[in-house]
Amino acid sequence: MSPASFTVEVVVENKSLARDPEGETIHHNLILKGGYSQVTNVRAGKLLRMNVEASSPGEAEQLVRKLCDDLRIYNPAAHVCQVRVVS
Amino acid sequence: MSPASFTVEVVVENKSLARDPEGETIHHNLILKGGYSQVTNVRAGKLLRMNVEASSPGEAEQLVRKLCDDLRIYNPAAHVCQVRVVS
Amino acid sequence: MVKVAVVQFPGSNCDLDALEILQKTVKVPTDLVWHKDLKEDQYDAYVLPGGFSYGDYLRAGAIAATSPSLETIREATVAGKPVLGICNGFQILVEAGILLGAVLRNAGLRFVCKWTRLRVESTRTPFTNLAKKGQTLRIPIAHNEGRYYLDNDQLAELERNKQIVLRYVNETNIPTKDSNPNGSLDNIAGICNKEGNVMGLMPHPERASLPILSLNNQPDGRLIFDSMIRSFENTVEGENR
Amino acid sequence: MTRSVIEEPQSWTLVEVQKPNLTDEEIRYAVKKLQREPNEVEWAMLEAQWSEHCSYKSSKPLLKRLPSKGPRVLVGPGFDAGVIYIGDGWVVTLHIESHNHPSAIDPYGGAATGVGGVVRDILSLGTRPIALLDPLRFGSMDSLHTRWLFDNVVRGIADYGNCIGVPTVGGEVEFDTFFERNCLVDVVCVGLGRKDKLVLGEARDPGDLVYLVGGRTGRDGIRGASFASKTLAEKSDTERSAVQVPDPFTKKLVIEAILEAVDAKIIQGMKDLGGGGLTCGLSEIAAKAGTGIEIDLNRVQTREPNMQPAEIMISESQERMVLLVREENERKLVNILNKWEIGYAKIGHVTRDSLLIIRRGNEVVAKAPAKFVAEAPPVPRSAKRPEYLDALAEVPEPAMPEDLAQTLIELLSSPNIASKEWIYRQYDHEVGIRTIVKPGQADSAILRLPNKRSLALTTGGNSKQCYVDSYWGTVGVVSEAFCNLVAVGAEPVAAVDHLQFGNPGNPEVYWTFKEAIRAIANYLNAVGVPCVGGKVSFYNEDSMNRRAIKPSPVIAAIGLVESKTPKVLQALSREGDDLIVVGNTSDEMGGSEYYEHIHKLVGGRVPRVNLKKEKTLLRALLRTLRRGDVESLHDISKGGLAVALAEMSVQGHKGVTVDIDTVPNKTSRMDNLLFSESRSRFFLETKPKNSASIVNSFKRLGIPSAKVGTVTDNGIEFLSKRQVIITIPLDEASRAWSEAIPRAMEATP
Ligand SMILES: Nc1ncnc2c1ncn2[C@@H]1O[C@H](COP(=O)(O)OP(=O)(O)O)[C@@H](O)[C@H]1O
Ligand SMILES: [Mg+2]
Repeated sequence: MSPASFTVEVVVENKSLARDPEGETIHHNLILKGGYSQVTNVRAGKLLRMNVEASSPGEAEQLVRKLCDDLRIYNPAAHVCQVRVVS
Repeated sequence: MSPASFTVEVVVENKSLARDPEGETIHHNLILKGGYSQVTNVRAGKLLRMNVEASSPGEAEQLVRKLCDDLRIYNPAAHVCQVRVVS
Repeated sequence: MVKVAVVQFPGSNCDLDALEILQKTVKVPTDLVWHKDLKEDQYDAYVLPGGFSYGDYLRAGAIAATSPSLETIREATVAGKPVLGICNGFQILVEAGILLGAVLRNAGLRFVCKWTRLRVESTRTPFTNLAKKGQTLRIPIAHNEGRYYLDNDQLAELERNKQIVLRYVNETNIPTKDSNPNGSLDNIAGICNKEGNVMGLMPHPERASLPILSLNNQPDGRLIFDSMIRSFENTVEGENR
Repeated sequence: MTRSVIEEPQSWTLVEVQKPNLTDEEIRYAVKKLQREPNEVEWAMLEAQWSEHCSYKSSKPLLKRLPSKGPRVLVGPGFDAGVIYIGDGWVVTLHIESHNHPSAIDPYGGAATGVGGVVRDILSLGTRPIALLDPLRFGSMDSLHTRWLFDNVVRGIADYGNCIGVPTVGGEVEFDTFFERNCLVDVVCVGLGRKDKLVLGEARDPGDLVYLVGGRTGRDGIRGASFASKTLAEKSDTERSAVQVPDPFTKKLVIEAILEAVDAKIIQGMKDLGGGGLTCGLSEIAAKAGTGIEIDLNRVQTREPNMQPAEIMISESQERMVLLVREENERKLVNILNKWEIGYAKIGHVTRDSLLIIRRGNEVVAKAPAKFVAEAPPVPRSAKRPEYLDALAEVPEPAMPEDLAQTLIELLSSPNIASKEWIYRQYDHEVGIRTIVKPGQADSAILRLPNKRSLALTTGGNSKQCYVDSYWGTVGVVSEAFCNLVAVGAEPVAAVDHLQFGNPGNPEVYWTFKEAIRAIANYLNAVGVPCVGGKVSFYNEDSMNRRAIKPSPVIAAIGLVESKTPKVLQALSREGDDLIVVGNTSDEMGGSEYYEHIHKLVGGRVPRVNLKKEKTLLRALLRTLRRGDVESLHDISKGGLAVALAEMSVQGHKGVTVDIDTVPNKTSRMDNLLFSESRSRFFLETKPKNSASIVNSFKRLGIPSAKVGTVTDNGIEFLSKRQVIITIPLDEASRAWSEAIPRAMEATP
C-alpha cells in the first residue's frame, strides 16, 4: 500500500494533580471577570499538529504515540499526552 | 430546553503563512534528529479546553467564539483561532 | 589535575558566566565544551549552565535532554562524579531523567528575576558540603519555568532519601507561600539524585559569586562551587592515602 | 543607512497601484539619474530604500546639527551603532530603535522583534550585546486596550531579551492618552567588543564574497508595494501575519556564530538586514565604500515558493545578516556556521564598478549605481509654530489641594511615578554577570566592564513636557538623562537620541521636530558630550482620529564610572543622617505630574535648564560623589521633591523630616514647591559632619544648596513654619507606590 499523509494532533497538558495555573487564571481572571459565567472550567495545554506519512491512520497514530514516548514530548511525571488522527 | 454541558476546544496558532519557530525547532531538532523522518511537518499551538453550559452545541460554539474575540484570547493580526465542540 | 566542563547547548546563555566564575573566581581549570564535542567522560565534574536551550521550545530542557552529550553525563553520574545543573541545566537533567520530577511553568505565569533566600537542607552533596545545615544563602533566580513538581509518593521518597537540597525561605528562614517565587512544591529550589553527586537548582550561584554583584555584598553563590573544589580535594586525598 | 529604520504608516491591506509609491519629484529624479525608466524590480527597490524608513529624507540635514565628535568616539552617526572607546583596547557600542507600528498591532511580536532589530545593529559592528533598556509610552492605564498593549509589550521584550541572554537593565514608561493607539516601544542596546576587532558596514574590497546568513527569506514585511505582485495580492489577510514572528532562539545562534567569526577575524564587512531588506543592506554597504555588489537571487534561500525578484529584494524577514568574507576564509566561516546550524548562502561578490547588479541566474533583473539607490533625494519640509502652544502657555492656576498628604499619596500611585518593579521583575537583568546596580536601585544601571571601570546606562523621555514646550521639554529630557548618570557617579561619555513625531508633512509637527533637535544640540554642546547615533520615527499618529502623538524625543546616555567611585544607591541608609538638596526650585509646573494627574491641567511653564551652569553642576556632583561622603542620592524629577523623597524613604525603609522652608526656591506656592519638576536637582544623604562642607562646595559655585532635613525612624514628614503640613506613615506610602501597577495589571493572565 502506498503511504498517504495524515494529520495527527498531540495534546500535552498537566496532570490534574500538577494543577493548571494557566487554565485557572484564564478562567478566573479573564473569562469569569469578562462575564462568561457559562464557562465552568478551562484547561490549557500545548498542541502539536504533525503531518505524518503512513499507510493507515492506525499506523500514523502508533508512530506518533511511539515518538511521543521515545522523545519525551511530554514528561510523564507531570503531563498527560493525547494522540489523535484528525485526517 | 435545559442547558447541557459541552466541551469546546480552542486552538490558537500562528497564521499559516507565518513562521512557527517552535514547530520548526521541534521538528528539526527533536523529531528528525530522533529518526522519525515520516513526520514531514510540525506546527505548535496552544489549546484551551472549556466546559460550557449551553442549550446546543451550536450555541456553545458561538459563545466560545465570541469570548475568544471579546477577551482577546488570540490576536487576529498574528494568530488564527479555531473553535470546535468536541462533546 | 582536576578539570571541569561547562557544557554548552544551542541557546545556553549563562555558559560564559559560569565559565568566568569557575576560571577566574573559583580558579579551577574549566573548559567550555560544545555539546556535540562531549563524546567521552573525560572531565572530573560537569556544569550544565542556565539559558534557553533550543529556545525552551516544547518545554524547557526537553530538546537538549536528547543531545547525545547527556549519555556522557549519565555515565559521569553513574561514576559518581559531581554534576551540577543550574536553571536550564536543572531542567535538562530532569528532562533527561537523571533527576526526578518535572519543572513546570511558574504559577504566576510570568518570568521572575529576583534575589531569593535559600535554606540549605542537605550538606551531603558535593555542592553544599561547605554549608551548615539550615544556613541561608542569598542567590537570584531568573526563570519562566521553575515550578518543581512531582507526585506525593515520589515526594515522600525524595524526603526519605534526603534529596531535597535547597528551599526558598523568608527573612526568618521559614519556607512560606510568599517566599516561594514560582509555586514549587514544598518550596523546593534544588534537589539531588539518590547518591547525592548530581544536583539541580533553579537559582544561579554564578550570579552571586562576586560581592560586587550581590545585594548584600556576600558571595553566597561561591559556596556551591567551593564545595565542589573541596569534594575534589577529599577524593584526591583519599586516593593518595 | 544612516540612522537606521523608521516606520511609516502601514496600511495592512495590500493595494494594487500602477505608479511607484514615490513622489513625482523622486520619480523624475530617478529617471533622470538612470537615464531610463527603472524596471519593476528597480522601482520596488527605490521605493523601499527611499522610504522615510531607510533614507532619512526629511531629517538628514537637521540631524547634522547634533555634535558627534569627541575623543572617545571611534564611530559616530552613519553606521549601525555608535562606537565609544573605553580604554584598554575595549569599545562600547550604543544604539536605539523603535518598533511602534508593529507593536500597536501585535504588541507581543512587535516588541520582541524590536529587540531583535536593535540587537542586530550592535552585532553588526562585531560587538556582543550586553544590555538592553526599554523606554515605553502607552495610553492611559485605565483603558483595557492600554493594559493589553502594555502587558504584551513587556512580555515580548522579556521573552526575547531573556532568551538571547541579554539583560534588560533599565528603561522608563510614560502613560498619556495621546499614545492610546500608537504606543511607542523603543529599545536601546549596548554592546561590548575589542577595538581591533570592530567590523564596519562597508564593502571595501572588491572580490570579497557576499554571504547571506541566518533565517530564510520569506514574504515578511512586504506591504503596500507598488509592483503589487499577484502572489501578494492573492494571499488573503487570514493566512499572512501582519507582523513578524520573533525567533529569539535563531537570533541567539546567529549572535554566537557571528561573534565566533569576528573573533577569528574573518569578517571584512557586515550589515544587518532590517527595513528595506537586501536592497538597503547591499546598497548601503557598497555606497559607503564606493564599490559595487553583484548578486544572484537564485542563491538566496527562500521560505516560500515562487518569490519574485522584487519580493526577495525588499523582504524584511528577521534574523538575517549580510557578511563579507575573503575567499581564503570562506571555509572557516562555513565551518562556524555549520557548527551553530545556521542557514547561509553565498549570494555574490563585491565589485569595483560601484554598481548594484541583481541577477536571477544569467538574467540581470536590476542594475543601478549603489550610491544612487542608497541616497534618496532630500525632501524639503516646511515648519510652522503650532497654534495650540499659545493656549498651553498660560493656564489658570489650580486650587490649592486641601490635603497635601493625600495629594502626595495620589502622585505616588500614579502609574507614571509608581514603582516599575512589575516590569523589571519580568526581565532577566542579571544574565551576563555584569549588573552591579540593578533596576530600581538608582537613577542609572551600572554594569561591570572587563577593564575595572564600569558603565552607567540610562534612558529618558518626557512627552508631557515636550508637548507643552518642545524646546525646553527636550532640553529637560537630555538634562535628566545626564543627571541620572552623574547621580551614580558616572562621567557622561555619549548619547543617542530617538525622535518620534507625527507626520513630517505637517508643518506644525515638523516645527516641533526642529525644536527638539535644536534642544539636543544646544544641551550636548553645553556639556561637551557627543551624540553618536540615533533614530527618527515619523508618522506616529492615532489611527482613529489622526491626531499626532505628543512630541517624543527619547535619549539614551552612557557614562563611565571609575573604579574608586563608591556605589551609591537611592534608598536612604541611616537614621540621623542629614538630607541636602542641590539645585533651585521654581514655579515650573507645565507638563508636571502634579498638574496633569491631580488637576487634569495641561500647560503652563515647562522647566528650563541653565545651560551655562549645567556642566559645572554635573562636575560638582560627580566630585562630591567621588569623595565618598554621600550615603544615598536621587535626582528630583517626576512628581518633584516630595515624590523623590518619598521614593528614597520607601526604598530604604526609613523616615524623613524635612523643613520645606529651607529648600532653595523661587516658588510662589507651597504645592509648587513640593511638586514642581524644575530640572537639575538632587537629594543627597550624608553624615551630619559632612553636611556643611558639601553644601558650601555647591554654593561656592553659585549652585543653590541647603541642608533641609534628617533621616528618621518615622514616617514621611514635611514641616513649614513649624507646622506639620504632610505626614504619611511609611507603609502607606509604600503601598501606594508599589502596588499601583501590579493591581492594575492583576486581571491580565
Ligand atoms: N520599561 C522599563 N523597563 C525596565 N526597567 C524600567 C522600566 N521603566 C522603569 N524601569 C526601571 O525602574 C526604575 C525606576 O524608573 P523611573 O520611575 O523611571 O525612575 P526615576 O523616576 O527615578 O527616573 C529604574 O531603575 C528604571 O530603569
Ligand atoms: Mg531618575
